[in-house]
Amino acid sequence: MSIKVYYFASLRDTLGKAEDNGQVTGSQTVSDVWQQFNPENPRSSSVLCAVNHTYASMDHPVSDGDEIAFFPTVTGG
Amino acid sequence: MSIKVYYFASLRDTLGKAEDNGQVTGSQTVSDVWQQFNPENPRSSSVLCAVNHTYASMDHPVSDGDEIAFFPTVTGG
Amino acid sequence: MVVELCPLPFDPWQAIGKHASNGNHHAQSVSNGASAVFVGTMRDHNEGDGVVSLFLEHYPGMTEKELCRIVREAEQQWALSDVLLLHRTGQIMPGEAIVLVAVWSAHRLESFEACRQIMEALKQHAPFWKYETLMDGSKRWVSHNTPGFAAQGLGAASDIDQ
Amino acid sequence: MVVELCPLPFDPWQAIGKHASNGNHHAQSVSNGASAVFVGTMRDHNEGDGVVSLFLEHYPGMTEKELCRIVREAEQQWALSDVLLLHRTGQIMPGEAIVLVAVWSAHRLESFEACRQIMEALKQHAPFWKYETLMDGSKRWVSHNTPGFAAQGLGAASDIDQ
Repeated sequence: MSIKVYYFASLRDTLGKAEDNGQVTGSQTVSDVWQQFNPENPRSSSVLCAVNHTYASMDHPVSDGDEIAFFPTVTGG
Repeated sequence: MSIKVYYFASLRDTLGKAEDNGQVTGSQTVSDVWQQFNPENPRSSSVLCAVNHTYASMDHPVSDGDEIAFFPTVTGG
Repeated sequence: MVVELCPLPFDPWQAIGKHASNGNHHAQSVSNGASAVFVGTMRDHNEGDGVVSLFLEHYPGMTEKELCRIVREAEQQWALSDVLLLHRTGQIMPGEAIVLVAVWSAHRLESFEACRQIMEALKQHAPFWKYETLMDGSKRWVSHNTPGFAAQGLGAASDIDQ
Repeated sequence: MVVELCPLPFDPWQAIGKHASNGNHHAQSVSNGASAVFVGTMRDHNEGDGVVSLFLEHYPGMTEKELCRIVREAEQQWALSDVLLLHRTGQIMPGEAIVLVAVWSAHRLESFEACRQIMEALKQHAPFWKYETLMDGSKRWVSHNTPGFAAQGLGAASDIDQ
């Protein structure tokens, strides 16, 4: 399965990258995706995630073509 | 003691007058003033009153030169 | 703080913009992060009847004093940097603004709370009386305002709806 | 309902006036008796430091979707006739408007409640991130928003202030 992963704001600065493109296999969750692309950076509990522009929990299953985003606490308004 | 009494809105229509000017004697309250000028119109419990442009209770004492106002529930805004 | 009775129609959004861009007003300060506004306008319906126009009576002298007292009370309770309060008097047509309350503060909590508090106090205490002309030509005094809080909410509806 | 991201500065009061006088918008209807507005502007201070400018990052695609969801949620809960929501993106200077929420309804209860609800939901959920440039030239990400309700109040502060 092919997916796109985006990182925003301070998380992008911390990881030193804005996105990942890659293949995932089997019945993976969003949490697994983080693990796969960031094996040396344990995910902080405050990190939020969205799948296809909608908030999702970390155990949300990933499907082919999904756009996954990780980002810190939002501070708009 | 000389006082001025004003009536507003529906109360003015009901009483058929906008004001009273007159003399009151002794240690009278706002309630006594109503009684004196409107002996045939018992005061509804919803009538509000102000003395010198400030809300007052019906047992507020009246002083020489006071401006007293009686009016119905307010409906501004 | 600016409190004004307006015998003529006013554009509420222009009035706020003008106030906020006036260097003499605290509303203009860059230390303000928040502004909450309420604008009440004349509806063409009330209690099921079509309303053609409204006459807004007030008590000259007391009305201004009471409005200032209400704003001062909010300023004592909340950290506000500025308040603009405009209220129409006289003959009003549907769609025209009746009341404008604009509050500025550093953070949003204070603006939200103070704006609503001022509006509810104004509805309950400011000496104004609405006299409606209905579609059929008849006229009537409005007897009470609609409640500002839900009945199951902050428990204030029964006080306001008297 | 109009929801827009604005890459350039906007005048909030002009924007509301323009929206409200446009015959295509429900805001213009004479059956509206109430309008509640919140405007958030950039302050020149945050957490004790002077702030020179702000960069507001967002997530194109998701931010618009989330803002629309928040407004729709309020429309489902309250009887509203119209909502205008504008939010800046990009480089922002002190005094410039960041967010505008304007709500129209027949009575004031709905406008007050919905305007505040939209603002709190936006602060908690809309994907925006503030990046400040301070007086000494240093830059930092803002880590959290200030609470929208008093701690002893509606019990929401602890959720919001995370």
